[in-house]
Amino acid sequence: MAKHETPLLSQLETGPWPSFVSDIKREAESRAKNEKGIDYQIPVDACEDLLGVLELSYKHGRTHWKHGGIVGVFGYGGGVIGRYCDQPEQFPGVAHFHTMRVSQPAGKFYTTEYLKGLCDLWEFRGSGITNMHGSTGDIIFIGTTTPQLEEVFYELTHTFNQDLGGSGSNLRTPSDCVGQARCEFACYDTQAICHELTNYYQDELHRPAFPYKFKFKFDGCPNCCVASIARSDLSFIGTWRDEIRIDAEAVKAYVGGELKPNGGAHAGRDWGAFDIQKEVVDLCPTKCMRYADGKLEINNKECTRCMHCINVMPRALRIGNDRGVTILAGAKAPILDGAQMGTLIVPFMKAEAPYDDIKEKVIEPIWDWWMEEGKNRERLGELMKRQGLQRMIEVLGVDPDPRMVQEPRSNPYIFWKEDEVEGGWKRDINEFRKYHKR
Amino acid sequence: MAKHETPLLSQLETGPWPSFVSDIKREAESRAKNEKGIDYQIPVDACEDLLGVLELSYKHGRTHWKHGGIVGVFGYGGGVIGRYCDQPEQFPGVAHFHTMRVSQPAGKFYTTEYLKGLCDLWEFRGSGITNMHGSTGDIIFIGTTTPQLEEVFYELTHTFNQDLGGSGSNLRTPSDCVGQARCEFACYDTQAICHELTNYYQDELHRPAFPYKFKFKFDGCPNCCVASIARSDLSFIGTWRDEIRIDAEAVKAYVGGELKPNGGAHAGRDWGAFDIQKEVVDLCPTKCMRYADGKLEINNKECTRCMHCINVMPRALRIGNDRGVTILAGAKAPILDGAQMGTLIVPFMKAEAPYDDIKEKVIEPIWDWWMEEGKNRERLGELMKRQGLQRMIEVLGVDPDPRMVQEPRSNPYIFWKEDEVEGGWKRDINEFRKYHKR
Amino acid sequence: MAFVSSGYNPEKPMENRITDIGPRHFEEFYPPAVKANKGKWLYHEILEPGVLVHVSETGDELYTVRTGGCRLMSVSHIREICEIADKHCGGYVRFTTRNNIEFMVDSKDKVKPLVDDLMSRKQDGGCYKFPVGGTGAGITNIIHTQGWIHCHTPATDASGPVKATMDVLFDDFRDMRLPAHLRVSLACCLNMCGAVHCSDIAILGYHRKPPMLDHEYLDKMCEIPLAIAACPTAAIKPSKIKLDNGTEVKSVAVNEERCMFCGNCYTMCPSMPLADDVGDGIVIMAGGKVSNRITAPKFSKVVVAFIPNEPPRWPKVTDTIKQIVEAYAKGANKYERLGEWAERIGWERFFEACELDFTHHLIDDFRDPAYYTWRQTSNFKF
Amino acid sequence: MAFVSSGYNPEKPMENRITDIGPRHFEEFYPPAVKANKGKWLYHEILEPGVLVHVSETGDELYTVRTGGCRLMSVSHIREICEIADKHCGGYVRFTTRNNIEFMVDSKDKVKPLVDDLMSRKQDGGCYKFPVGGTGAGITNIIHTQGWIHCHTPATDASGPVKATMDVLFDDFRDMRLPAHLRVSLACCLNMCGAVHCSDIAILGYHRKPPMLDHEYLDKMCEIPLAIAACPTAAIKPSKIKLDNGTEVKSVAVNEERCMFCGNCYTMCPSMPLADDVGDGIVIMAGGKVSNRITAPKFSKVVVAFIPNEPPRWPKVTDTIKQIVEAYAKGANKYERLGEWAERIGWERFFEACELDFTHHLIDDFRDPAYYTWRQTSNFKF
Repeated sequence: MAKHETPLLSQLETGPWPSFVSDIKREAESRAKNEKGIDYQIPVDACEDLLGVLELSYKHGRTHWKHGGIVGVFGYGGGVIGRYCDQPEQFPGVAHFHTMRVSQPAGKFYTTEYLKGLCDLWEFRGSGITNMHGSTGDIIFIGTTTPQLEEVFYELTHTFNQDLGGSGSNLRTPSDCVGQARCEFACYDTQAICHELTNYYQDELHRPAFPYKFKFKFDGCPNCCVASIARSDLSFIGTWRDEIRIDAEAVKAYVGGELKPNGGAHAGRDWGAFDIQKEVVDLCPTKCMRYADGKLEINNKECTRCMHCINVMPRALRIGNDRGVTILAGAKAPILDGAQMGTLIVPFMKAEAPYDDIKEKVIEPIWDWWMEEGKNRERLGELMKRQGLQRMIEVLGVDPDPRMVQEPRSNPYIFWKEDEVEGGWKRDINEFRKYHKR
Repeated sequence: MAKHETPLLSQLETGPWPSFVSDIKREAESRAKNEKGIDYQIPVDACEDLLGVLELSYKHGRTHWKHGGIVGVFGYGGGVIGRYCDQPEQFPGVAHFHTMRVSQPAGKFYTTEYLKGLCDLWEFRGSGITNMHGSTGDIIFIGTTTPQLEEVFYELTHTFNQDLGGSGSNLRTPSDCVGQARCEFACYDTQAICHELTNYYQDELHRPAFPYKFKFKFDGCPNCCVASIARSDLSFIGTWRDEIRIDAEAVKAYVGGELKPNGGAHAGRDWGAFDIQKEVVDLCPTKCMRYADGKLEINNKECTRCMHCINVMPRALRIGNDRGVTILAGAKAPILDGAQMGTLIVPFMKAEAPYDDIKEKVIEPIWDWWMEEGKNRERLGELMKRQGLQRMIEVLGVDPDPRMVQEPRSNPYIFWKEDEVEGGWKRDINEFRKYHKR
Repeated sequence: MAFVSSGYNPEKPMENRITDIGPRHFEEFYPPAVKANKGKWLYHEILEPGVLVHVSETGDELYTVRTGGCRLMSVSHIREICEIADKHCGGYVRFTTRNNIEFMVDSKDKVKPLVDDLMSRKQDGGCYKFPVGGTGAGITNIIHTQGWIHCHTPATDASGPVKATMDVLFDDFRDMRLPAHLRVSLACCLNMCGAVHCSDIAILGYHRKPPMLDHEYLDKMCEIPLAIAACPTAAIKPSKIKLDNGTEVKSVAVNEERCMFCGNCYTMCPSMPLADDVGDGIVIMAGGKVSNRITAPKFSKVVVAFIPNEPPRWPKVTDTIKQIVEAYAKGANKYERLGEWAERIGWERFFEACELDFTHHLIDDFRDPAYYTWRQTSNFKF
Repeated sequence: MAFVSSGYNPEKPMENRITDIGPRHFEEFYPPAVKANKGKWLYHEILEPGVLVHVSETGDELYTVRTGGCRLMSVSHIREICEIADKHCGGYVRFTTRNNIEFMVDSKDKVKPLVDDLMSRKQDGGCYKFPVGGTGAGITNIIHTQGWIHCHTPATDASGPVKATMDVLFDDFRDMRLPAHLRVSLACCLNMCGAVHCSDIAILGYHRKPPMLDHEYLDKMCEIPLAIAACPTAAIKPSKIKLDNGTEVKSVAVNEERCMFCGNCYTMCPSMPLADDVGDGIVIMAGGKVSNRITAPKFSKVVVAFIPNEPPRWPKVTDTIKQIVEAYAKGANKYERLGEWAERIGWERFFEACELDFTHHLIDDFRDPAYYTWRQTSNFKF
């Protein structure tokens, strides 16, 4: 018997897609039954009250959660987000209901052994409700009380060799695409760099010292499956400088219909026979390809590595061998000042362990600048907008490169500096007036 | 014998392009000789001093002209621009050297009789130096003294039936392309509307009552030969709503090579045989054309009337019959706030005398708004930026139309108004707190 | 319940403390076939919706079965995932960026039993627990945020609209009939956790009423200068208020005309709540993408300025999305993303094709760059 | 000289005054063939560079011979134009928007004598008076402003650089070998009279030193609030200055770091001159257009941030322009405007092809929209 009536939520228990309502009810039931005889460290009816407060929101059309207070674990400034219900008498099981962020492994592969351990821990010391995973990438434990925070952290570190993730004005838990672990397009080892930088910058991740949040994301190729270009202050996108490798036989097999274009991604509709001219050559944004007499040629010099041809014919076309990353900076969601995509700041850099160039020539100079000049709650992208891409180029100590812009400025409002102008700016009006009367 | 040495300027008397230096010297010589015995009303050596002051600028790398004072003709606030030399002792012939703007005829056709009359007048009462024409379109008389302003104006109006043009914060002299007078692309009579609006709004043209300057320009078609879209506060661009007229025989003649593409504009290089697929169909921005079996088809519904196909094959393709204008607003050069192109505010309107709709539904509501709300020296485009395109739509009293935007907003920062939101904005915090504790 | 210590001693927090160890090393969690073939993958193929094979230079094959997941999941559900992974996959499993669950097997004969097992599992109400799909030119799981289940600033729920939308789009989760993949995302407020601003279709929670001012508590609960600084349009200024009881308190005043309801002030100051049952609702955006394929990444555009919250199933939202998806399926070329389609045909045609009204709210009026979204050419379609 | 009255009586300015009559009616000035065929033109053809024929529905033909004109011209020169028009064209002539002169005749046999006459006329130094050309896929006359000959705010001369540039580009005025027409414009300061901001190649006069402050006179000669308000970057504020003689005057102070040398303050206040022999010079912009053909109109982009003034012939300016024209001629497709070419090959290739340096000054840093010019994709060419 459910503790709260949930007539509105129950309408979300039909239809084909998995129902989160059914799932929470299942957990509520499991806790109520407690077949394993667990000594729950937070209220046993937490899930029932969670459904109850959500039903109330469905009725009121408004949330019933309040701002978090300052809660956390000793020595860390992030990883825990305080959360309180605004109807604690009605829903005591979720009156205090804090979130913990658990740093996910790069690539998000898991053993069941590990996952089951986390489940046991969170069932025991929390609500049993999670996000697999949160928007930034962490495993999210939803709902526990303040006294349990240190306990969960202690067990995570001691039993699971596992740390918390980031929150607040610090480095947020970096994340990556599946990469070379299971993708032929990956131009570098996204998991390796993601893990290395996460661990190398643990201090920045746990102890907020930045003006605002900061995100790294690692995309193995320009397909951008982790959306780094839209979501991270520093976006690492795999690329290559040499030639696309062509398997001429496989090209023939695509043209002949033996291989399905785009790995069979369009199999749900009859699009007609594959037409390499129309589907590959004509769609190339730089028109650097030619197909004639059964042979595909690529003018690699003019290629912008957009991935389309490779996506369409993965068995015939492969990424080049001289690989690295393109680095873009400053992406962010609309708050405060409108959304920004990442801006290209490094056309190419090798991405090999221990990543010294990336750390010392890119990340750390940028952090130094941002920590020095960034205002409170100013994202890197906003600082870039405020001080200009030129300033970023100075910070990086690189030469300006037309690859950093889509087009040169159309306004001629150039802010020359005094030392760039012959003779400087100091002039004598009286000297001028000798030649130019008032 | 020249009055001033001009070693620098003289270097501009070689090379193939007409030399303005040679031309001014010719005028200087003509005045010095005065074969017709003219009683010059300004200094006879004005042209010599003009060369002298220009030579000095070539030496100093700086202009020697000063701001104009307030000079003009009685009852007008524009049409005359005061100009004084900052070295009057050295160049007394151009010490006072004001510009007069003479309103050009629409289309800039002239009889020699009329031009010769103007020449006589300006030789007698001015420097004999002109611009044919100034940037806005007027005939520019360069260089006369204050006492001559009324005299020139009197002779212009009495002898030549000719008025001054605009300057200052008023309607500037409207201008137009050659239009139907000599162009098969013109979708309306640019000269007729240019002349009508110039005369209908004489008061606005002569008596500055606007926040800043205001320009009309009339382009007969989207080729925009008078650059209205870049240069005028209200840009009128000819267009049509029905179908491009196709002469199938002429299409064949282009394909067959009997007719030269683009009216022979590319004759200076061997571009190879005309390829209608490559040069017309494939370059169509909407891909609404098809050429097959010797026949050209246009899906006119998808055409954006960009003129390319018509430009390439003027004998085969002609503008439609249901013609009018697209109206764009707010173009301006960079000063102050960066350049603006005109923004589309009226997708289509008929342009037929007496142009009541254009006057009453477009021009006058916009002026009322701008005069009411525009700040000092704020161009229409800046007001549009400041108050938004929505406000312009309200001013015009039309429905918002996706044709007015290139794309919808990508930020969701919508400024809802209180009366658009159910229940308005007044709320009781205590009522809210009944359901949401602090 | 009795408090059970983990071993942590609150008196001596530094005793035996372990910190700064980061996440577990990824290699511990790689399935053997991944470990053996990492960096050697030659190509992949989608065998059927939800089932991929990756083939290595070594000749090894790795079969992946992708199933939809609720981002929000209970430990019971995770244990069931583990049970399946133990049974079929040697105890390994993976999650994707879009909250899908991937079960991997190393030979083709293991695929069907796995798929059958997954599709056979249903919740009490009849929903699939592990629907197989979300690959190729179809619709995969909706990235989303917390909504009313756990967030303090949302203007709508997250899991509810997502469930309702995925029910409506379920056939396209299970199929690959679209011109290209279509990414749907939801953010319950403008903070937009997740790349909602660059999605083919974005569902965005949005407030439409300026903050209420809890004057009596404002100065006690908030740092007024931070609340003022938080406003992107400088609509908030300090003020002094005389309460009903006659005492004068420091507070703020809001220029409501300049408010665009972003909620930043509320993030900084709990005494400025915005939420309202009829003020809040959903904005639909369309045409964004993050991939660099063919064209550069694009921001999503606002195509429906407001739809009221209609819990529990948000029918107007799901109808609108379905309309857009069907128009796209019908109109776009093969490989063309939704935004590329809209740009090719022109946004004036997009609104026609999707049968959506173009309203004045869709015209950008936020800051200088708004101007660049207006049409500055005579090229348009009647 | 003795004052000769026009009839105007300064004592009674309103006596017999005629005002508000506007320009002469265009129809008075139409050549007969224009009057007869207006609105009936069927098509046109360029017979040779500078010579067009327009053919009417009525069968009438109108031949136009286009010649370059200096926008700046003396009455002697205009009389010579009239003499030619009287001799060949029945007393009619036309000027174009780009300061060309058009002589029209109504039959083909009149063309050659007219062209021969025009090309035979030379100035004393050997320059053509009336070079025939400026049509089709070539370079026509340069739109320009006044410069040092008559303007108070210029940062360069106008007529001089135009003459020097047209001498260098003369072959392309006389020919039609380019991929499309190429429009060159010059503005001697940022006020940019003429559509310089939307030209294939723009020559722009530019200051690089902040205004000098003539404190002693500033308050007498200027309205200080207007000077302050004129600054687009809010770099000017009121100040009080103690002169050498000890008197304190009202004046202004300029935050030089925030000055981008637009000269707006000087336009409002003559006591703030900017002009400087080494500070002033020329910016080269490229890639703009006003036509809607194929693509929307485009703004020109800054491709060379500064070239010093080198009167009388500005060789670095003309060399740079020549370089751009030749690279364009070599690289662009038929019908492709310069800006369309740059966008197709990418601006990184444009700088290579034109052998121009890409400097930090070319990166936009003016206001919010600057951000949209930065590269927000991984798609670029090495």
